[in-house]
Amino acid sequence: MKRIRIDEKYCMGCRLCEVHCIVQHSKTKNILKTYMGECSKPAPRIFVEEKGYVTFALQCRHCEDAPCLDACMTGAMYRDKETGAVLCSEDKCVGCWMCIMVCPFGVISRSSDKKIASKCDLCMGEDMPVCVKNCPNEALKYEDSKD
Amino acid sequence: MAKRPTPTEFIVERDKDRCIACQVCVRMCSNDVHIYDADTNTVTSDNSKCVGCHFCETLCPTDAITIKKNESSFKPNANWSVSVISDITKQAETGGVILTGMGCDKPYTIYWDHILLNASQVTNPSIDPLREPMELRRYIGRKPDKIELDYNKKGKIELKTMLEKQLKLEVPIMFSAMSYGSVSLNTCISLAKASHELGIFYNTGEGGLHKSLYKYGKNTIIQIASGRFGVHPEYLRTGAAIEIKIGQGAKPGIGGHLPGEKVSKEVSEARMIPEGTDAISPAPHHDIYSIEDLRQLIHALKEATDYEKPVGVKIAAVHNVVPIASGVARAGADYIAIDGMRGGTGAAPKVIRDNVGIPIEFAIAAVDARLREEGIRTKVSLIAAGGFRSSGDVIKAIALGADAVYIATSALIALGCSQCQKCYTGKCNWGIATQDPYLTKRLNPEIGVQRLKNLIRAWSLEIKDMLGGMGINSIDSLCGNRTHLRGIGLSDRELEILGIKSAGEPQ
Amino acid sequence: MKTLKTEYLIIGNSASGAACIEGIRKIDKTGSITVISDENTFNYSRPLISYFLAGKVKKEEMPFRDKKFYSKNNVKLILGNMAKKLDTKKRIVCLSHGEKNIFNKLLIAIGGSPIIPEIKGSWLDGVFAFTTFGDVVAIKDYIKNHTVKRAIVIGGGLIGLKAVEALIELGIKVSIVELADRILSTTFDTKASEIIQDALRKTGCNIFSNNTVVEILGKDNNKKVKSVTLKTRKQVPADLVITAIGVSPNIQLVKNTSISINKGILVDETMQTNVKDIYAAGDVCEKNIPIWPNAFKQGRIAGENMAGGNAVYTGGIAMNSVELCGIPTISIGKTSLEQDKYKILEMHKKEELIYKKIVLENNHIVGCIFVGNIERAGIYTGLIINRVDISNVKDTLLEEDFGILALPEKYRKHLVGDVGLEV
Amino acid sequence: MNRNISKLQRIDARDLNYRELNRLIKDAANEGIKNIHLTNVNGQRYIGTGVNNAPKININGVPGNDLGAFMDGCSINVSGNGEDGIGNTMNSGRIVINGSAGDILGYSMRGGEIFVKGNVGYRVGIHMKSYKNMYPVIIIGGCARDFLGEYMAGGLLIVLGLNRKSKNPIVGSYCGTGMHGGKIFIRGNVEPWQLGKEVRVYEPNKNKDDFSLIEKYLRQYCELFSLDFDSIIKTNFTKLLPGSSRPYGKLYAY
Amino acid sequence: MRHSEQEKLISGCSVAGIMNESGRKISGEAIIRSIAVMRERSNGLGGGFSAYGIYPKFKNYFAFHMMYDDKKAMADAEGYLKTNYRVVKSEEIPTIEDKSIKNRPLLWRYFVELKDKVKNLYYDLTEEDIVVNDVMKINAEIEGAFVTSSGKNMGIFKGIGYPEDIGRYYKLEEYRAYIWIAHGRFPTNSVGWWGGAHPFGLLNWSVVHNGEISSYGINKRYLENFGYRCSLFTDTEVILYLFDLLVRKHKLPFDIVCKIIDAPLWEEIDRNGDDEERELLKTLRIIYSSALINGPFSIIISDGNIMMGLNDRVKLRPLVSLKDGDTVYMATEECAIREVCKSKKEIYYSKSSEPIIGKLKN
Repeated sequence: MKRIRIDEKYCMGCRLCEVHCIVQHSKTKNILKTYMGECSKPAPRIFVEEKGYVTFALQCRHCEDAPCLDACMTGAMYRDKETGAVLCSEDKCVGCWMCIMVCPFGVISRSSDKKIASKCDLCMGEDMPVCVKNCPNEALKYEDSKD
Repeated sequence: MAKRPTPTEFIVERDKDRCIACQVCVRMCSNDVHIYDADTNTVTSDNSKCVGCHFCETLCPTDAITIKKNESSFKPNANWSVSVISDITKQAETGGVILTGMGCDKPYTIYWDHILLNASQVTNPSIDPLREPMELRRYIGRKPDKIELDYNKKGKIELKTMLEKQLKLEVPIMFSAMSYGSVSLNTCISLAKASHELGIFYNTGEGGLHKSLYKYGKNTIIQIASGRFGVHPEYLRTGAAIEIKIGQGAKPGIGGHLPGEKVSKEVSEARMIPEGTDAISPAPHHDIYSIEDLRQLIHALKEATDYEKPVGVKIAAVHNVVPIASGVARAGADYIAIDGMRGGTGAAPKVIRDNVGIPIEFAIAAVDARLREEGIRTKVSLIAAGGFRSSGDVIKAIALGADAVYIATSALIALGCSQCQKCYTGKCNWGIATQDPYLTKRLNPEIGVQRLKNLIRAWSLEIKDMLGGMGINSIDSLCGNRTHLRGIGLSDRELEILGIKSAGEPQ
Repeated sequence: MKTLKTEYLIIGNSASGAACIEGIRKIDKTGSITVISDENTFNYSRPLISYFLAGKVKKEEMPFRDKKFYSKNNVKLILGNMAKKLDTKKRIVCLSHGEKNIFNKLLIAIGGSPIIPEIKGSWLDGVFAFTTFGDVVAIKDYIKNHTVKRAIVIGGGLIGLKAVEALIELGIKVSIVELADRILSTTFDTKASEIIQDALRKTGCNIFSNNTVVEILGKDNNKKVKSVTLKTRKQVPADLVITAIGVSPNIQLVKNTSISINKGILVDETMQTNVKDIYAAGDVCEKNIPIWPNAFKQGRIAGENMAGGNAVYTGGIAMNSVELCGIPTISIGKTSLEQDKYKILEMHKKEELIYKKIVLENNHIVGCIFVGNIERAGIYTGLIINRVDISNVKDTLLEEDFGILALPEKYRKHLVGDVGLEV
Repeated sequence: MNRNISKLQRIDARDLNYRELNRLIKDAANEGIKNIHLTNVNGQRYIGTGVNNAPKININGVPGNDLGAFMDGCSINVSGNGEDGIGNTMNSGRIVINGSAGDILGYSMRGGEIFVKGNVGYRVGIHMKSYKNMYPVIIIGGCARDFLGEYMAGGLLIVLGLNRKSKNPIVGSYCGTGMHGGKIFIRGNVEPWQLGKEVRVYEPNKNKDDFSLIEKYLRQYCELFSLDFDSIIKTNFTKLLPGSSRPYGKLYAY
Repeated sequence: MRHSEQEKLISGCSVAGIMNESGRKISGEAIIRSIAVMRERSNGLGGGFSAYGIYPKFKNYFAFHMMYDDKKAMADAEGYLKTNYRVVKSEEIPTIEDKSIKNRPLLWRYFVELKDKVKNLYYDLTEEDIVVNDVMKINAEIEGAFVTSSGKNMGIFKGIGYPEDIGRYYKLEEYRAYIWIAHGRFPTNSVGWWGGAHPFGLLNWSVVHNGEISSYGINKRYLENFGYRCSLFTDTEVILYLFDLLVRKHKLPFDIVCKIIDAPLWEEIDRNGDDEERELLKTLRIIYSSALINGPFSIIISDGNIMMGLNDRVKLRPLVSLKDGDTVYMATEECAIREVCKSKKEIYYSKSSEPIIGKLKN
């Protein structure tokens, strides 16, 4: 199963991943429209952290033993059978934020309209998550995980 | 003293209709050109800080940025150009030497562009390198004039010649000296690993050897320069060859200062000097003031390494390069690397870079000719360096007489360098000529290695194509084979020095 | 009389029960599983009842596992049937309908029952508990069929407040009666409580703190609720009364068996009771913190162990996430301790209704409160659960950009170094 | 284990060229011989270079240039004078010259000690540098010529000026020019014209650290050459330090 | 075999000199041994010796040592010589048979005196001036002929090879001289030209040089002002001509000449407390700025009376010396002296710009 590997050493902190994540999860998937046209652009599902010269972009790790899955009382958070990815079903989420509370990575956030949880979906449907595809320094890689 | 404004060199053009204020440019510019205003959610620029490295342009996700040369300037004046006036202004303010980075950019004739290659027609078949063998392997090192054979009791031939240590190059291209310190460790790792995978060599410059690079020792030419940085027994043992650096094409005759702020912990360990102190390379080696002193150092190094490694000498292409090269050969060097005036540098006084030395084309042609005349060309290998831009330049240099070439600037361009010439500031946005950890990580060696390998692969393919066209299937047959070269637009004198005929002249 | 034999018997079909199925199936793909539930719905998310009440969630959206869940996991589901008797020696559970179930491994996950205060008039129509789907369906019906303009919620804890919020959503004016000096007194500190109180008051909600209901008064032949009398003798009119003062473990089934109990069932760290092969999970257990994630996790651990695994429950901490009046809040661990041995870090932006508090004990975080801004709160949960020494980052804990990067490198690498979480 | 350790090997260097001589030295060292005694040395270069196992090498005669170049750990004792380039880029070990030595002694030396009883020539101690626990030390009993300690980046240089005629300056001109690290101690005074632009003059004796630093090496030196430490240390020393670790920081325009 | 004009050939080297100040003569054996020790410093492409006091029978005649590429060159040169000079003796310079010595030119020597009519013709020139002009002319204009030395009671013996081989080739152990100067050459290229070896000679001057003269271009043009023709393709010849110009023509004492070619740094001059001396040094520098020799060098030069060793201004080349009684030794390396001088006396390490002088008594 493919997962995003973070190579902290080579993250430049440019946040292009963030930009592309936002665009990918927007209505139009058009960068200009997303930023300049759509009334509210989606929240990024990738978190670029920066401390001194170290930066890295973190998104859902799709944990094998995912606390968010346990915590989700509606079953909105589920594991995709095919890819093993932890996904959030927008229809089912009621915004109780249990998932936010238990995710040790802090990579689930409230959606831009604050109604439901928003998290990395590995850009389902794309060959490669857009953060990985657009990382100019290959600090993110989409690789088969060890297991 | 108050800074007097000089025209900004570049203008950052930002297409307001495309700028999404994502601030990638703001975050990525080490020169603080881009400024984000949170109140208006807009990004503006301070053009005066732009060095024209184009990093922001490359990253901008909406192509909203274009970096343009500022055409507005003082009144046009053929003599007093903007750069001349700017330099004078800077010097009037600081009393300092004008520094620059990378190779000479003055519009001197590039002789490579005045040399044409041959191809077979009718009388001699050209070769299709895709399907037929095409050899690019070269050996660098001292070679005897003749082989010594013996016959054993059974009458079987036995080889008596003990060939001295040679460097085996799968492609006659190597990465020229760039020190760790002047370039980042990731640059060094890229060069080292690529060399390892390509079966060629890279050169440490005077940067010593970082512990993570020891594993590439078999593909490393270690350099000994005047500052002797990082030179210790382990260093000498690790390299495949030792190169005494006498001069550098970009700055013949002068030394260098790696400023203390670039001497990070890691750099300090590789160079074996305390962190944060200047690394000063004197102009000369203080143990070499004459040719016999060079011989002394060559043999000291051979003695120190039990005669197990080739010892080469790198000199800058200067007016007297011919006798100097001859002397170097006689002093016992196993190879001579000649660096032409268009060779790069991390930092050099601009006046030196742009006015001292001669182009590699003349140097390599003249030296090869003289060594042949003196009957010592076969003993020593010649490596040409200094501004090789393409496989075309490479193959012409080899035809003029080089055994192999050193490339550095083109390797850096492969790694991202855009020739902004600001290496000496240590703020290289591409993560190449910097030790700032925020910047160095921008060069991911995994990408770097691949790009370098791609470059060399591409050039190799082209060289094979050109060789095939000439009906040659081994680079051995091209080395020094000037019959395949013709000059165009050159004076008789230039043709004579290059040792080639004019276009239109038959064999 | 039917007698069924099953490898795994699970009594209870809420978080622990469902998680137990997943736990078992993680290891044992084939062993027979039977689930018994006294409720008629095949599963639903208990915390969702307030959303259902408010009409935000439809009935069919209540389940947290879809219908295929049981068939896919090859589970026999017995609904509307209650476990009446447990014979721990023979390993038999008798159901209210008379069936007997012989099991090899048993999980008791029958949760808790609402604590109904002994108040005069609590038998009146219009007085409800707020624990099960049934409760909410009943409340909904009641509202539909009666004119309900004012409601009293007894108990200003989280469940009570979720009820309050649902009622407000339905346009009902709500009063809260709380025994303590403020609402949410067990989960929040004063400041956080006040933020929520202020917000509730703005919506027209009355809060009677330091107060209790001493009597519920009726009308229409004393059948339906009319008003309540508070401790302070104040009369508060109400068309609906909801009691939400907590739950207590359902230990009826195990009373008089060899299973050790106190207030709840006693279990070890593998979730096993003192009787081999009999497990318990969720609110039925002693000293459990009655929250969904804990119940779920316990259920899964019990399931894994029942199937021969060796999972360990390291203990849950109190944590709650709830959005009230549009203000998201999260509280984790010890939050309202003011003794000397704790160091308190606070950030309060009054205008923005943002409040953050971190409680430290010997360079470890033991609790936090987030009100208004809850982004990345889970990082702190992780630090609490993993008992990470944060002495080096103490000063940055409340900074805007505090993140994984700020954490001790070892912990960071532990979290991020590999794909996924290996805690 | 190795029975050779205490064994002394004598090598007559007469009519041997340097390569032959050094091969013999290296072979002996590789066998584990710890004491090598060379006689009739006259002009053979690179003695001690590339020699393993750090033997003691005693030299009778005049060893040629680059004595102990790149040397690592050997201990060399020269009965008389040495020539140019002694201890070139030396890593560790000790070279003792009982006479005088030529130019460029200790160039770029990173560790070890060079003790010269007599005078030394031009450009001694150029670009010496210390690194971590490697600390190069040169002590000169007599006088030094111009460019002493040029570009010095670390380590310790001591010039004693013993048996000096008053008209001979203890050091030549441009002493410490380009110096950006390390310490030079000169027994006696130096005039401003003798010094490079980049050095500053200090009085050392008040500083206890200086005294103990000098003492540490000078005692060894005195013991080697049977000199009286107390009478030598009595004279005032001049201490030279670099004015800046960035001597050329202001050389360039922005 | 000579190389194109304008090119100076660079060489590194070893030098050695032995002089007996009392005029007592020494066999060439010593100097051969002395220079041989420093074999590492040469590369077999040049060695040579000058010897003073070797032709006592002909001490009043100019001794022309000549090299010819071929018989024609010899005929041309002899024809030219005979027009101006009376040749009292001409002979082939004796050598041993040695196959290892390559590209041997024809080696001849002539003992000559100027014809009176020539002296009269150039009445405003000294005999020496005329000789200098003729040497210049032969070297520059007669194809294949080269004047190796042209002094009295002295001669230069040089060629391509290691110096000790060249010495043996010329059988120098059979000569006896009170001054011997030797050179081992390490040219940066192989000019198979014997004339390129050191010493270079003119009249009684002979000089050996180790180093490279960076000021060569201006020294050469300066000398050309005074009629010297630098045709030997070596930077060393300018040293020779400068001494000839300054000592013989400008009549300057040796120590003053040293202050010209090795002028003190302005800093030193400015520091000089002696007003007169400072003015002298300043004037010398101003007038003779083009005669300053820059770049690394150590030389040994002699005119038959004095043997002087000299270093450049910042002592970029090695030179040591030793005086044992009335014998003066100079060499690049101490070992060269120790090889032939058994005295335990201390070696003297030259300072920059400091002339080391051996002087013939009376």
